[in-house]
Amino acid sequence: MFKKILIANRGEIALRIVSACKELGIATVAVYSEVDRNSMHVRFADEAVCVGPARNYESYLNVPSVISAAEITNVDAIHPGYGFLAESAYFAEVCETCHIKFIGPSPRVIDMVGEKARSREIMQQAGVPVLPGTGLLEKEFATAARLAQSIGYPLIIKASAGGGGRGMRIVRNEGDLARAFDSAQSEAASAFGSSRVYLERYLERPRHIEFQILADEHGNVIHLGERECSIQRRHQKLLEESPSVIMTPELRADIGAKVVEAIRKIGYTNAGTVEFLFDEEGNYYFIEMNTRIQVEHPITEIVTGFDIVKEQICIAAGEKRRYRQEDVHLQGHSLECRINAEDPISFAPCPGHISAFHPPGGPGVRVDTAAYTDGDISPHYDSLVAKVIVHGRDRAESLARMKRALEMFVIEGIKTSIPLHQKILSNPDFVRGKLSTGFVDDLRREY
Amino acid sequence: MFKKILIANRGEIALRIVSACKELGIATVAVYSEVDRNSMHVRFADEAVCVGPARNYESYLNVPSVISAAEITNVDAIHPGYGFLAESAYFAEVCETCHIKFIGPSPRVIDMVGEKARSREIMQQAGVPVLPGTGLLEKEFATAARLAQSIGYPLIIKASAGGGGRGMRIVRNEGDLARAFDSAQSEAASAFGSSRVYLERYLERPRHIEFQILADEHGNVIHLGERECSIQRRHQKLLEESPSVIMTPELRADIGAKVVEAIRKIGYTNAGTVEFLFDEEGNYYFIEMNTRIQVEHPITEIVTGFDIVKEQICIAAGEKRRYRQEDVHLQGHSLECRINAEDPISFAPCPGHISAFHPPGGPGVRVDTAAYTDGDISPHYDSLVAKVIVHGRDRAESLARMKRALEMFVIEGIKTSIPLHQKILSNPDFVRGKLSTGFVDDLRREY
Amino acid sequence: MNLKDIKELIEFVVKQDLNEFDLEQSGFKIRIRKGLTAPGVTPAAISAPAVVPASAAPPAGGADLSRPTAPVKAENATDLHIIKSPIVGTVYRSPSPDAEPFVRIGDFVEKGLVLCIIEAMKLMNEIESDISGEVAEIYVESGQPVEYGEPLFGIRIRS
Amino acid sequence: MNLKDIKELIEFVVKQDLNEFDLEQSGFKIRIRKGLTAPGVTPAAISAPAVVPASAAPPAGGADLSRPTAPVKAENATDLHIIKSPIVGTVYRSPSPDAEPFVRIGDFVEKGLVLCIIEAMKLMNEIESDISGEVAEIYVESGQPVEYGEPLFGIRIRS
Repeated sequence: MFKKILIANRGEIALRIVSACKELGIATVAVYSEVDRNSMHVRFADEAVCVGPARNYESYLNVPSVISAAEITNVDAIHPGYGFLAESAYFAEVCETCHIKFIGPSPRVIDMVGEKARSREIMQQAGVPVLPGTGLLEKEFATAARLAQSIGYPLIIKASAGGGGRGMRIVRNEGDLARAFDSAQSEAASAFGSSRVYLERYLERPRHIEFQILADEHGNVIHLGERECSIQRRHQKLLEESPSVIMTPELRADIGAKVVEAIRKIGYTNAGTVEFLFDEEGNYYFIEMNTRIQVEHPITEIVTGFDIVKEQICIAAGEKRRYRQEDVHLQGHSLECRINAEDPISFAPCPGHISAFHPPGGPGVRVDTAAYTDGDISPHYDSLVAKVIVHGRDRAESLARMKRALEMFVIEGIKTSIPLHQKILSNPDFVRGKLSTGFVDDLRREY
Repeated sequence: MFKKILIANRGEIALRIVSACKELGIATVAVYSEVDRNSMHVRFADEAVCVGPARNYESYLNVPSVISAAEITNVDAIHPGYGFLAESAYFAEVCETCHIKFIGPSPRVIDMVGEKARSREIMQQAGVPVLPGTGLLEKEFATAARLAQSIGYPLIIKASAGGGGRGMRIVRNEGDLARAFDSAQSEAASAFGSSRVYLERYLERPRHIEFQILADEHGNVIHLGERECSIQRRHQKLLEESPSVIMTPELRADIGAKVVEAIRKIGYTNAGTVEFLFDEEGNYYFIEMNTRIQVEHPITEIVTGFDIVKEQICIAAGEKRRYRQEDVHLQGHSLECRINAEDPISFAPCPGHISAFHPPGGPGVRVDTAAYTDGDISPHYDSLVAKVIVHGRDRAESLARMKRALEMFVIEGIKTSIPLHQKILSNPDFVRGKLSTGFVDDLRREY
Repeated sequence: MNLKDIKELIEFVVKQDLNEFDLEQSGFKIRIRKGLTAPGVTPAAISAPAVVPASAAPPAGGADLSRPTAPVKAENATDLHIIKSPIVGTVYRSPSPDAEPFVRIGDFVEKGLVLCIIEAMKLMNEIESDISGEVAEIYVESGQPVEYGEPLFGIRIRS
Repeated sequence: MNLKDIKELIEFVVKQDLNEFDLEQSGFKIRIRKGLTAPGVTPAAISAPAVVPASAAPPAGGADLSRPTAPVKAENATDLHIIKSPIVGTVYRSPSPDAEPFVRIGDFVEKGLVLCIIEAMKLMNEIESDISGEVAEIYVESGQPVEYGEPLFGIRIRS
């Protein structure tokens, strides 16, 4: 087992990793930017190294700085958390070169999985449906028109180098294809310097459901069931639950088995998440895979009893994990609310000084946070203040408990998304489990 | 179901009951003494009534005041918590007279169970061993000597009206009996005005283990397994765990069945606890029964998934509970540390102003507390600051998690028992599960 | 707001003899505190939970005792002797529903005179004046629930 | 608000005998406290976690960077220009183990002169003086790990 781990992250996930290390008896090194000097992860780590000024690329994204910090503190391994360097194959490779274990899959696997066409192919071979779509298209509109026919409408045109919605066009019928194809290509060209696009079936109001995977370095792969993450806003998840109301034990076992097969085949190791969209008829399609710990991992921990971060560390240390798929049982129901520092109406981030902070406690409530009374939510980083996670014997108890917990969460000095979360939890569609990625937009339209 | 409940208590248990009511959609009325005006239970209850000045018998123990508060706020029921009026048959009776449901057993049952000789008899009839002992003895030394023979040594002489160790004598052999009997009687006479004493087998280093019971008003009785509470100091529990390392599924089922039978027979309703001493050979003896929620109830909630306070309320409302004994499964292991405001060396209570308070979070950690930053631990009440409860897949994980949680608990401004708890958790005997009610005294002798 | 405005506002606040003044308005926030800011008052935050209003409306049907009663409007009336409720219960200002009230504002009361009745647990408790003076303020109505320590009457001591 | 305005405002607040005054306005924030505001100030507590010493001794073998380095003893030396480490790494004060150090206390250095080397990721980074002056303080030793922003040298500027 490792003797010392450097945590290349900040905020609640850094503190989460500190907790896991403490429980495993592993010493920790925190890294921090100048503005994070008074952070909880710095306070509770055994050592701490300042790696640069506030801006990400000068500190938390600064590979030489982070690696140097690891070298001068003599750590055995680095846990990247989520975001920052977590899915950088380059960083994983530098770690390898420096003989520091990167807690995650190998650089080769990160690279492979990050390439969308490749991961689609892998999943398809394992029998997992993917959204009907095309390969990359240059100027050949005739080909596009022909392929569009087989995909069906509505479809979406996406820039291959895309991001942030640019170069994207939703096309609802054949007549609109030509114009949309042209404009998407020219927008992509001007935004990313490449006009290459691809077409994909567009789902109107899908559910977003993902499977949690654990794979040790000895070929033992299991899944820990699903998380429903349909409550999103601008592709940012706000509230997650496990299990999903639409999942049956049979469907879970079926999807799980396919995912496990695919994962085993590519030699994937450590924790990972396979994301799907579900349409209203219950058809599901693989969309992408994340090669890191997810923000919403606690709900899976709650219903399965697995400590995923401790698993990541044990797996990276080369331990042979003894669990089998039969050992995984989902107990009750779990919900997570991501409390952000933001205006609950405009959604604008709202950093600032926290004058009072008192998280809820009592039965079935877990809070993951690095915030504290008299601390600050820095404008330099994301606006997550705390994750409130509850456990109930069923979804109804989970819901009542979450409402109670949010009511008893004292945060003063900054605005938070708690009112929005409360609105979601009281919404009749939400209570009935009628969810989709359009849910939050619909809710906003109502008020 | 009740519409509104008055909580006749303060501190963490009052807040615990507020939480349960919120989850059940029941309005709450807090009562408070003048010094508790700024308490958390007042803040989070829907209504609050000041019932008197700081001294207990003028406020929290003031039956007319509490009942009046219930009447002017029109509540349906009163939850007494633990301590204060929780085991007062008189108070339960006044509630009955005023048509307010007392959340606990009937006054008749509280009375019956509170009478030691009677509850011994009930348990014996159900096949539960009790400590060999005598009835009350006056001056008849000859009888005492004869009975002592059959009890065996060591034995303990206890004053019938006793308390605080006065009138108590441990007798290790026959030769010492006469003198001890005399001195115990005269001490009892001067301390309590009654020289009546009784003899009981004395266990040198027993374990204290208790069973949690739930009984609805329709004859459905189950037990929720045991709690090991051997880590005590002056009969005050400091640290509890469930399950106990010495319990086997067979023994649990056996004791549980007997306890359930006894409980059903006497028409006991609501939650209750049956306490046992276990000697080093594994023999066990009933000692007493508590007719209220226990401080340490959370560890049972954690391993069984039952919300005991919600159960109490549902049962008192007359609901027919549908669970059966087969539905109770213990999952993993739970530990609780009672963090008191006290000097960790001298154990002297140490009330005061809390300048910083930040409870630990993360996986498997629950904190029940009514303390907060800038709040006070009042010298008028007990010194409990917070209960830290952890859940692990096994005892080892539980232990590591508790150590981690205590390390990450920020309490400034007052001294707490955290250092003592940390010492206990690191003690090799504790780690091996070698516990007894003498554990803490032994530990103190060592340093 | 420029400096002049701010100074004018402060002067006004001070002249009005206010102890606290807070204003928040689209991007503007001002906070003025005067006098002996008792530690218990300032650190609003968690430190004074009672200050925070009940999150929900008081449940229907019940008495609204949701928050400790304010220390009575007549804070400037420092010469008033306040008779507080020694028990929790329901106030009756007259011996029976259609009888005249025991006292009215302006009445002169002798020490020992009954001011009202508080019913608690079906018992009627007579509340007597512990001082002689003029009834200057009456803080309660018949049928109203009161908690321990809640002000009932303000008696102006004849000088 | 310029300095003059601020001073005027403070004077005014004091004259009005206020104990607290807060103002926040589009990117501007002022907070004035008078007198023994002990209670509000004291609860450093969680507010400054870094102040709390590491609970355990620094793990053996590793560099003791457990707490951010103190702002340097020479705090009175306000005339010193502090050269801080621009990167994380290991300091070497001489070009090779048995060579003379680049600089010693008392040396006069020109702007641009190499003061030490910091090794990071197997690369040797020369740290140059960004000012001319006399080396008055040396805060690091050869082989010592440094974090970002850690003081390396104090240069006294010749006047």
